Amino acid sequence: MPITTEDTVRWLHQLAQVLHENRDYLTQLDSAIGDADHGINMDRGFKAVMEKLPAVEQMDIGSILKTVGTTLVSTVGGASGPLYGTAFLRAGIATAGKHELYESDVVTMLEAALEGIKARGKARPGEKTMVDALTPALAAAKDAEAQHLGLAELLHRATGAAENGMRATIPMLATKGRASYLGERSIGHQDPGATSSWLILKTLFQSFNP
Amino acid sequence: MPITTEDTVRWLHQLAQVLHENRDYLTQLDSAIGDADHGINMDRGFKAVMEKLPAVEQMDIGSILKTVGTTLVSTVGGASGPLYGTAFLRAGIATAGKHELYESDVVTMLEAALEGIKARGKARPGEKTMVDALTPALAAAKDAEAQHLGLAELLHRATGAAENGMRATIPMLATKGRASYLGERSIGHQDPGATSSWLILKTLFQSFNP
Amino acid sequence: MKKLINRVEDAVKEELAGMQALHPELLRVDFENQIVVRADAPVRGKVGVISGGGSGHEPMHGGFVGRGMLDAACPGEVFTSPVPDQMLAATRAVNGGSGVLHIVKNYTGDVLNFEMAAELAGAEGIEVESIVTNDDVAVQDSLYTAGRRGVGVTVLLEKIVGGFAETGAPLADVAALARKVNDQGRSMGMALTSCVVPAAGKPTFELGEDEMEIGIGIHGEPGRRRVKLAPASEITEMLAMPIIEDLGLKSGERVLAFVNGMGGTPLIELYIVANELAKILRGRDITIARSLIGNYITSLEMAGCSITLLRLNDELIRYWDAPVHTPALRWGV
Amino acid sequence: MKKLINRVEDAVKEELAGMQALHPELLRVDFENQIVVRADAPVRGKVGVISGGGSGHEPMHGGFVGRGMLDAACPGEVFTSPVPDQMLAATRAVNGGSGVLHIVKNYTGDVLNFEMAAELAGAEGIEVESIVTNDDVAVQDSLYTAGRRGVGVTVLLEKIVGGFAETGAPLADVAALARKVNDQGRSMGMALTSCVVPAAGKPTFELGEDEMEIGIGIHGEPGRRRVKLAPASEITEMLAMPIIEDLGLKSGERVLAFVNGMGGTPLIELYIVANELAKILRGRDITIARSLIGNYITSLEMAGCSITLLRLNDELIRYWDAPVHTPALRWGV
Ligand SMILES: Nc1ncnc2c1ncn2[C@@H]1O[C@H](COP(=O)(O)OP(=O)(O)O)[C@@H](O)[C@H]1O
Ligand SMILES: Nc1ncnc2c1ncn2[C@@H]1O[C@H](COP(=O)(O)OP(=O)(O)O)[C@@H](O)[C@H]1O
Ligand SMILES: [Mg+2]
Ligand SMILES: [Mg+2]
Ligand SMILES: [Mg+2]
Ligand SMILES: [Mg+2]
Repeated sequence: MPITTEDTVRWLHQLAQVLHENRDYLTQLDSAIGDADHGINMDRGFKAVMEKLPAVEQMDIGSILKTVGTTLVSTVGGASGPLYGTAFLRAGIATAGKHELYESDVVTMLEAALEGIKARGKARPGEKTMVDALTPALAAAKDAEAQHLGLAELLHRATGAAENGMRATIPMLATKGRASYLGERSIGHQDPGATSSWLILKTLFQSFNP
Repeated sequence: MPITTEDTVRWLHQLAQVLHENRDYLTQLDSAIGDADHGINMDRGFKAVMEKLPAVEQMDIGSILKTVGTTLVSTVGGASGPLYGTAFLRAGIATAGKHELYESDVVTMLEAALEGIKARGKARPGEKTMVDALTPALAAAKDAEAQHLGLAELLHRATGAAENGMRATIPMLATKGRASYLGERSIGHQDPGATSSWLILKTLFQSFNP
Repeated sequence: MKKLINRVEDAVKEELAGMQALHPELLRVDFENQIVVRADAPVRGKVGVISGGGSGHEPMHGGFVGRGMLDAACPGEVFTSPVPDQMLAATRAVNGGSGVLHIVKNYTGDVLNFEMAAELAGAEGIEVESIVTNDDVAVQDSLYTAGRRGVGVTVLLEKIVGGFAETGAPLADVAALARKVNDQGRSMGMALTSCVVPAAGKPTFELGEDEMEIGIGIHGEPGRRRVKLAPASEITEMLAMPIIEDLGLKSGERVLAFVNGMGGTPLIELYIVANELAKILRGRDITIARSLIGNYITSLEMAGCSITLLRLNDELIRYWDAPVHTPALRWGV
Repeated sequence: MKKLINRVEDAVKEELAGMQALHPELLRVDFENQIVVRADAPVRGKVGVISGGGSGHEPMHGGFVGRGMLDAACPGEVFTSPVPDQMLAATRAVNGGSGVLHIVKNYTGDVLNFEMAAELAGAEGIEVESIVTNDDVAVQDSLYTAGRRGVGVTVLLEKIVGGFAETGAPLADVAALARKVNDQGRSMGMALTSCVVPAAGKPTFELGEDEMEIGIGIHGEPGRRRVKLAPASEITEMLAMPIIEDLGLKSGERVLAFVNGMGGTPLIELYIVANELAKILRGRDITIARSLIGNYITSLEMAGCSITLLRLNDELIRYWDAPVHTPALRWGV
């Protein structure tokens, strides 16, 4: 069975919750190689999303995700604001008019989101950014779809791949974003944005399949 | 036997030494109720005295003490500079032309010094200042002289009285100098200037009678 | 955390209210859009000059709003770049019909948000040019990285370009001068302590009693390397030499020397650094033709300093000397 | 101790060398006498205005030397008042034939040393008047004590009186205006942290993470009382109310509001305090006609602030607005 509008709304509610709980953790990660605000930024952004959500939760999934995107752009700031904002906007456009998302829709949505992030941020895999969590996640989703493993398994594998991608950022030398200013010193730390990307997917999986 | 020019010079050498050794102690006392510089000020002043001394150490005691006074005025700054400077200037005037100081000369010298400090600083006994160490010291010197106890005993008693006077500043509420800004909080701390006054007399006694 | 604040989440808004209360003749605060706008904006026929960035760098940028410098500033949350909505609102508020220059410090966040704002303004038919400052020699520049950070030169650029914009010069020329200034300036900074982001509540990094960070940015982030504490003479050398080399300063040239405090370092120490810098420049027969010293681009209460050198020519000197009237910089008026 | 210095004993001299290097057009440093003198001193027919005090309060006083403010400053060692020799040399250097005003902050050390200097100058036939500032309401005033400390008002007084002296007014009038300014101003300060006197090497006092000192002076000394940390609104109340009461400010009056940083507090916090102060004054229908905000009379790197209110009339406003050109204050030129 597909992801419904209700699933989407539940996901966003739980995500706001999860990001609030991980506020200090994400900020802590950002202290090591950034400016100690990633958790604060994401929490602020999704608090705002919670305020906007009631007005659109009866609409199609595309409209909901577009609202999330514009809200993040308008409230998060920093690098993650435009990046996640663009990601949700593109995801919304990719799912415009839909009230149910099947495997192929989810793949299209993830692909659109990742493309949006890359278009904005010009980061490629291996630069120690959120791209390093989302790229393997998309790949895993794609071949789960090819193998017709079902939506739950698709989301489960995408989440797992994102987690591995997140861990893989630890030994990376950052060449994009604030962490790049640390040069060699960025090595040995997990990227905050890759971590929030993993949380977003993990929560999607859990809210779809509680 | 009297205090000679040699005694005077030895006294000043030892005093420079003693004040250097007590630099941090006096500064510590000044941290509690002042601005943490009394030891630094006194040490700077007597280092300068050591440089000026060779030029005058063949002269009479009055000239030597006047040189000490002008040097302190020119190098110490703060409250203690003009106060001790004036004290040594007046002591020098009181001993002008003398190469030997007997009991009565010492009393006259101490009295002139204390009068100088009071004239400059307008402090009366009980205000938690150097005056509280020097006033009893002068009194003790006076009656040691009246009893003809000899110079050594005179200096010994003056030093003891200064020490008691110094300790007596602990429970006092400061009404003069920086410590007065603390109001009630000045109570319970020993006055740095009273302490340096005691050191000055103690060293005079020791250098005269090693 | 010891700060003179009320609720953490109100800090920036209350700061802006304080600016409005003390400088009504210079600026007005649009609280809804969280922007600081020059009192008489938009100035007809003048290119609007705006900048923005995270808060915590005061007086930059809000303290530079006024005649002869910025027409508007967009303060984000502490160390977080503002959002496109603020920049768009500021762009509208200062557009006097001759277009608007966006002065952007090179940080991914600032660049991306200003980019989106410029797209939106463009869509509204407002002509926008952007200059991205990237003067920090602590960071290796390269096509494949985020590139150098924008730091001290941003302050000098806002003054010089703001002064030029007052002459009514067209947007293309204003943007061209901005690029010139950015090309001619380099900076490097160091920290003796970290700082506490109010919302984080604890120091961004820990530093030993005998350690310092060389090559820091302005967001409390650690620097390129951590080294043992050294005398001011050596520290100044560590900051000044890479700047002089990267700029290729030659004997006989004139510079503007900018000794900047990071927020928690007293002026007595900045002048000691200035003295060391002057010795280094004198030794190379480089003249300090203009100077600026004090806390102008800061990291909250961080202790430390940065040095910026800007190669001067008569044109830059003319607009540096031009009248300016802002809360933080004022002369000639 | 983490400071941007070389040898502790050279700090003040090197600071002065830095000032000379950056501000040759404004001032010259006489290193032998350790004084900072206005570049064009003595100004014929103008009353010379000098001040002095311990170092560690920068920009006060050296940063206020220049046209429209001080003719000379005498910096002592850190937190130690200068010696009569310096004050005498400064008095001679700025005497343009119309006499010299000594601006003295009320601290025993400053008062006694300036007293001796005035005696010596008088003996040389130089006419000297002295004004002793004593605006700190944290200290009870009384005939039998050292009396109130001189703090924030000193900065405002040096500007206003310096501006008036430029008109060529006679010494008696200059001194009279100085007394007026001192009478119309009051201050109070607080500290979130202590500071480290370089020669002492450790903090003058220890303060808990949740404590602050209310009623401090400017020498790192503890204040009148130690209390629990409080929001900026309450702190501002604690500082402003005693000032307003002591000055007897009434509805409809105009003031100059001076929010001063102690050295280690960032501007964002000072503006938050300014906002609270503005609310308090607005509530009493007292107008902020002029303002000054920033680090002007400091205690090295101490974190904290002080508030000064000066009751204004047209005369004081005229000379506050008069042109001034010094390293730390500049406008109208
Ligand atoms: N160019 C980029 N492309 C993709 N992701 C990026 C880029 N730059 C930064 N990021 C991501 O943004 C995260 C930091 O976000 P955040 O701390 O909120 O913004 P800022 O760095 O402006 O403070 C990094 O951990 C990284 O994953
Ligand atoms: N009016 C005064 N009369 C006599 N002694 C005083 C007076 N004021 C201060 N003192 C003495 O000076 C001492 C402080 O000297 P010091 O710390 O060198 O100067 P400052 O207080 O200017 O820093 C005090 O401990 C006190 O004994
Ligand atoms: Mg960040
Ligand atoms: Mg002292
Ligand atoms: Mg940020
Ligand atoms: Mg002192």
